[in-house]
Amino acid sequence: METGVKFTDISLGRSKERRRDDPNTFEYTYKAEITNIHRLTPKESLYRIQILDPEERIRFTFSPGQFVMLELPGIGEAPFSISSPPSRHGDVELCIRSVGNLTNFLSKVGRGARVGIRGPFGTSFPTWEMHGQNVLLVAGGLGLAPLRTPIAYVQENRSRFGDADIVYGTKDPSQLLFTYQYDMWRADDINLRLIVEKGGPSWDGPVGMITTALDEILAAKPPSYFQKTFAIVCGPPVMFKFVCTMLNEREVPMQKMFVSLERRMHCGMGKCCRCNVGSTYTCLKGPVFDYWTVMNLKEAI
Amino acid sequence: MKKRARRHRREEGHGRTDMIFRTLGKAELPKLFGVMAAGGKIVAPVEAGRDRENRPVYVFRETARFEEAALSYTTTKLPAKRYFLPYREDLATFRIEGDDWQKLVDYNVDRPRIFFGLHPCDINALNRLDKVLLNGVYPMPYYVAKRKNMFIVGIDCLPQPYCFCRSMGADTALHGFDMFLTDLGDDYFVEILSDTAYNFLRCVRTSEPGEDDHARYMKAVSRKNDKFIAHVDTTDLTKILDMEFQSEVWKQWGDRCLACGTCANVCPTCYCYGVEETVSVDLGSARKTKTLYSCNLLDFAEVAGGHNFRPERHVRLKYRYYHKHRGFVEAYEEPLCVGCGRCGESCLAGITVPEVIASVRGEGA
Amino acid sequence: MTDRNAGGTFLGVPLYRPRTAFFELASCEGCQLQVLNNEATLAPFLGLLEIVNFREAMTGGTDDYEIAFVEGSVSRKDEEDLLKEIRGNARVLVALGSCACFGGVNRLKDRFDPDWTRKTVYGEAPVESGRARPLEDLVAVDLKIYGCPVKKEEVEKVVTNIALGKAVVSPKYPVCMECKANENICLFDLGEPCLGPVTRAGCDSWCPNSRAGCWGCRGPAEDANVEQLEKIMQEHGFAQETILDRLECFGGFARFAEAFRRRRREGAE
Amino acid sequence: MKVDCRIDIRNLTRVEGHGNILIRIHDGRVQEARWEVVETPRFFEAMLVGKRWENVPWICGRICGICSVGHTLASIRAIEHAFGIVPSGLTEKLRLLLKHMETLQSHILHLYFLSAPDYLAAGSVFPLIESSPDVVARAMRIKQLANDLVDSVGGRRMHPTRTVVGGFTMLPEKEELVPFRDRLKKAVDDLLMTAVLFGSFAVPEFSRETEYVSLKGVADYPFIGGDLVSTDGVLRGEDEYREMTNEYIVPQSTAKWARLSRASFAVGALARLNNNFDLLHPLAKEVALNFRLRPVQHNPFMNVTAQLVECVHVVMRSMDLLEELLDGELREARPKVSPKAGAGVGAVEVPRGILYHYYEFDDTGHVRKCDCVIPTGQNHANIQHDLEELAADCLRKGMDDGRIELLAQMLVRAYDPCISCSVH
Ligand SMILES: Cc1cc2nc3c(=O)[nH]c(=O)nc-3n(C[C@H](O)[C@H](O)[C@H](O)COP(=O)(O)OP(=O)(O)OC[C@H]3O[C@@H](n4cnc5c(N)ncnc54)[C@H](O)[C@@H]3O)c2cc1C
Ligand code: SF4
Ligand code: SF4
Ligand code: SF4
Repeated sequence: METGVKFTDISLGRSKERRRDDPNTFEYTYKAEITNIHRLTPKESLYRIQILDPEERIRFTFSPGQFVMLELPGIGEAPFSISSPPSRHGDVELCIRSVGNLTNFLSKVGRGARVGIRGPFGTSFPTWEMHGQNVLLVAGGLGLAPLRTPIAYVQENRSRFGDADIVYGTKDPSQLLFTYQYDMWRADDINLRLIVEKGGPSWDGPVGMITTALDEILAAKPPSYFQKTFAIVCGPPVMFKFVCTMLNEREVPMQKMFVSLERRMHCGMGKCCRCNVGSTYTCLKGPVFDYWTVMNLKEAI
Repeated sequence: MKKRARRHRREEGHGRTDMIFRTLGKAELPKLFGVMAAGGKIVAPVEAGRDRENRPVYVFRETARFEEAALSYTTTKLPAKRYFLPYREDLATFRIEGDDWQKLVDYNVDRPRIFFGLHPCDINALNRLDKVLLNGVYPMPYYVAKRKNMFIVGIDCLPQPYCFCRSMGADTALHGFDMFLTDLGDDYFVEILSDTAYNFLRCVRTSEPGEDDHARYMKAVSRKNDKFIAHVDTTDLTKILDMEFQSEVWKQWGDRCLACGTCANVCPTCYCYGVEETVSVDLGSARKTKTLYSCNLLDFAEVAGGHNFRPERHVRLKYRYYHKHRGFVEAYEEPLCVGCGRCGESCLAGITVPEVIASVRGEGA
Repeated sequence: MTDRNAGGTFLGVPLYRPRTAFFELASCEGCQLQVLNNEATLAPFLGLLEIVNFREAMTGGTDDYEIAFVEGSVSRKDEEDLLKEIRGNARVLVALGSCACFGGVNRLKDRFDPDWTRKTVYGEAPVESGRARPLEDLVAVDLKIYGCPVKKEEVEKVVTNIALGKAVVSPKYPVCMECKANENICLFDLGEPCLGPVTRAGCDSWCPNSRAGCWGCRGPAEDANVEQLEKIMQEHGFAQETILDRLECFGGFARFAEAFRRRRREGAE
Repeated sequence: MKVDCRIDIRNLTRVEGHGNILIRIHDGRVQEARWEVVETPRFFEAMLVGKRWENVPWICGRICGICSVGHTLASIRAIEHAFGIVPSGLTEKLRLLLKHMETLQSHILHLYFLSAPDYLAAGSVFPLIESSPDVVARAMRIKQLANDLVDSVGGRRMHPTRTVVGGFTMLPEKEELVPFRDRLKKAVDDLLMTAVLFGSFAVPEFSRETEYVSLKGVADYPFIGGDLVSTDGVLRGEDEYREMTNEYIVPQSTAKWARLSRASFAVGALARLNNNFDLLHPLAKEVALNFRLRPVQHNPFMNVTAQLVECVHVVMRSMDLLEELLDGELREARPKVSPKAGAGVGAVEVPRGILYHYYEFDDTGHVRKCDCVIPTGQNHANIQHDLEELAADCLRKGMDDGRIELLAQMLVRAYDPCISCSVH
């Protein structure tokens, strides 16, 4: 008769197939390489990151709006929205602003640097539900980064959408991101409206708050536009409030308005609780929320 | 009581799932302990010292001596947390090799441990943690590995003035243990949930409980029920918490709170954490360390650039109640609180769950 | 000086290996000693810095440095001048230890009239002495390493982070957090006073680990609820004097200690 | 013959605290040889007035970072004398063990980090890390042993947390102490190797008749408490320390000076050894004799050698102490302290010599008067006189400026002065 307590080993071996409920996925990091760095502004760069293992690269898929955890050993790990089209597998672009440990260090690494990525995590924009509808994308500052994915989707599937409008505002012209892409977007019949809070000598566009630009766009739309429109809003918390209120007043359905929330995160998998809003995990139930949900979240905006 | 015991099946584990009952003479217990000690490391409640009023201070600690196990203990100051949710734990280590690196993951468990004498609240705490950390889409392997290597001997207890486990539905443990002992005077009434437990018991003398044992058991249980002093009214609590989100009472509690994090650290169900990565002084290795955190701490929700989503004490304190008594209830139909009363006992500012909730309900603290 | 890390990189990013100087003003020089006190890691630690000035440990020194670690409080004119000179030379000025950060125990003498203080120790001899002041009373301080003494592990982390370009931050939460993680029996349960609930963590609850209450050498945690702790200490039966003793011991809580004295004075009237 | 020479060293390096050396030789005469102490006073003796007894060891330990253990113990001893508390045998053993480890760590720091570079023609120990890694590793090993043991017994290596009036807040676990057996054994080998290294150094030949003051050992080489003795034959009780120190103020120093039978006297390792040679552990004695070090030795440079001898002694004695601790029970109740009016002295031999703390308390245990006499303070006058003599000696021998400058520095360093501590 045996009377000992047996050891239970939970590691499931070296299976290549990783399910989310396989506990060994928890700290599983795809080893990846920074294949290119494109400096957008003094503070923001676009990093192209490719998973090294070709098989893993094929398996890595994501939806617009999702994020990955990017890690540099000993430096830190943090969440970043994927900023590239979902049609590319295992090869993501992240637009990153230098603000802290990891992001500052990233601004110093070069092409070829080895990083780790986990994910993708979180909810996404329901792009396929948006077919046949108008899309209105409102971005403030760095908020354009996550929107670049749905923009690419619209570009790739332009015929499936009605009006496509982007309203994008920053503090000043030097902070505008992805300026080199604006012509291409316009060429794909996407209406891009830029506005800056403070102009400069080289700026001849409009100056003001993003709500001003949005107001102008909305004023030009027929009443039938609003019910048939999906809106995605991304940017600093103060912006949400005003923009969402405006859209709400024009009766854009609450379930068709999406925001992407940003909170502190340490795991991305609903464990560390740092991202909770009220008691909802931003990493699991978000970062993409519809406006109805956000309204019902205590302390969301 | 009897009915629920027969009906429930063990959710986790292997072997037998039906509950088997035995009685065990008290004189046999040291022997059982000895048999177990021979089969693994035992963690038991132990007296660590005396407080200023000469009351014993209990802790969970490894011991191989039966005499050291204080089985009629009240409540330990700290839960057995370090054995399933260590305060500090490396999630990964890295070897730095030139410009490249290797990530090494270890779940930090090498052998099973026998927990001898957990109270129902602490067993329920594990069951509730299981919902987040073991089940669901992203199991937390560091926890899972430790949890799966816990052999648990539960033991009944007498409610202390600060215990409100009954209000939290945590006064009895239905599953999540291997064996449970209830004091019947000269004997223990033993519930057996695993074959391992069953095998251990075969090394000592036990007997089939008779009708009078059942009667004694039920008397013991009702004696316990009469002893509760602290209560929390949970009727409609999730809604009330929502309605009272802006209530002034939160401010009053916030003024008292020291934002010290003690409540979360002594709580058997608080699992929030922070992660920090550090590089060794010789730059040859790095580690990713998880540290249990507390939502009451100033920078819990602070992000890079300095924006803090909860800069005020009362807002953070409120959040702790929201997570435990609203969000978790909505997700899992029970609160993330087992009513052990530890946080209230340890809080220097005297902030206790029954008082806070009563005040939110407008019942004046 | 070892040149081990000269030109070194971490994950391809060049390390910052600053020319470093150590200075001491009025202090016990313990914090400087602590810097050398971790024998196991001393060699790699020294490899992260290029030490060009460290009077206590080396001969020869220069004004050409980037980082200056300054220990001690300032109370004399010549110290004031030296400090300003250091500030002028250094890109980064680090206050090392409680004396530099808060004035330290040296401040306790300022409870008295300076004339009385001088006479008590030196009689009629002409000895100059002003109030004991923290560095930041006189010059801008870029970084503070708290503690009396500083914790070597923390100094190592600071220096490693400087080399890597990572931010240097101290915990914002109080010592209780670490004390609980170390599973100590709370001093209040043992009937001993403790400033752990309001003192900035980072020492890994050094004193409570030894069953000795915290004296607040690291100064207040951010968002420290000192008033509440004062109430709690009174409820636990500690004399007002006990609370004051701890608040004023290392200078970090000077603001609170002064308020406490004021309240006590007003209460007495 | 040396005609003109001017040495002006501001802020002497590789010593604790701030001091200046000034030597002026003109027309073949030593016009001036001065040891100046410019350190800022912190006024510990004033700041303690009015403080309750509980604060005192905690604050007084901060007089010095290097010998914080010694200050804390002297302070505790003075308070215990004032209140009439007698510590238990276990407490005394643990305190002595702490003391030994402080002596070891401080002496090793001085031998290898501060003193050796002079003999190896290096500016500091740092280049030696690369050039003689095994020597540095040996120094580190011994120092770390001493520091780790202080951590285990005192709570931390600097400003100990567990030492309080009456005893200890907490005692180490036996399991924690066991590994020190082997480490102490290893340290003996390391010290014998150290002796070989220092045996290869040419100690400057210089000698000046001096009175040496220390504790007087009875059964063992003395470290904590007991009578006070001098090589000139003065013998006093611990509480008569004032008659042994006779402090006075001089303009060239913010530290007070001291004197006894002559114009100055010396304290420290050499003084202890000169007064208690027969009480050294046999192995330590053997090492001393190998260096031809026997009482009464009047060469101040030999203080460094005496430190080395003491290292051997404290390690050997610590091995005995450790065995005694492991044999007995490591448990004791912390006595309740009831303050009362009175005065007490605590005399402790710290690495640099004999240290006295004296307090007067009122009946509620508040300090009415405080006096601390620091070893380096007692040495300053002697350093001054040595320096004068050394300058004259160098002049006679016709040394060049560089050599005089080096010897002057080495002389001061040989005392291992703790200047900020002496000013306090
Ligand atoms: C869903 C999501 C998507 C994001 N997408 C982008 C993006 O596309 N581009 C971009 O530049 N930034 C993005 N951020 C913000 C980005 O995560 C922070 O700027 C980043 O964490 C800063 O890390 P750090 O180490 O440089 O800063 P530190 O201040 O050194 O932060 C230390 C740690 O705190 C946590 N933390 C601090 N701030 C944040 C924060 N704002 N959000 C989450 N965790 C934080 C992280 O775990 C981080 O590693 C996103 C955040 C979230 C939650
Ligand atoms: S509620 Fe109490 S224990 Fe919790 S953080 Fe506040 S003061 Fe500390
Ligand atoms: S001992 Fe001090 S630091 Fe530790 S929990 Fe108690 S009050 Fe906090
Ligand atoms: S516990 Fe308090 S007094 Fe002790 S080291 Fe830490 S901060 Fe300083």
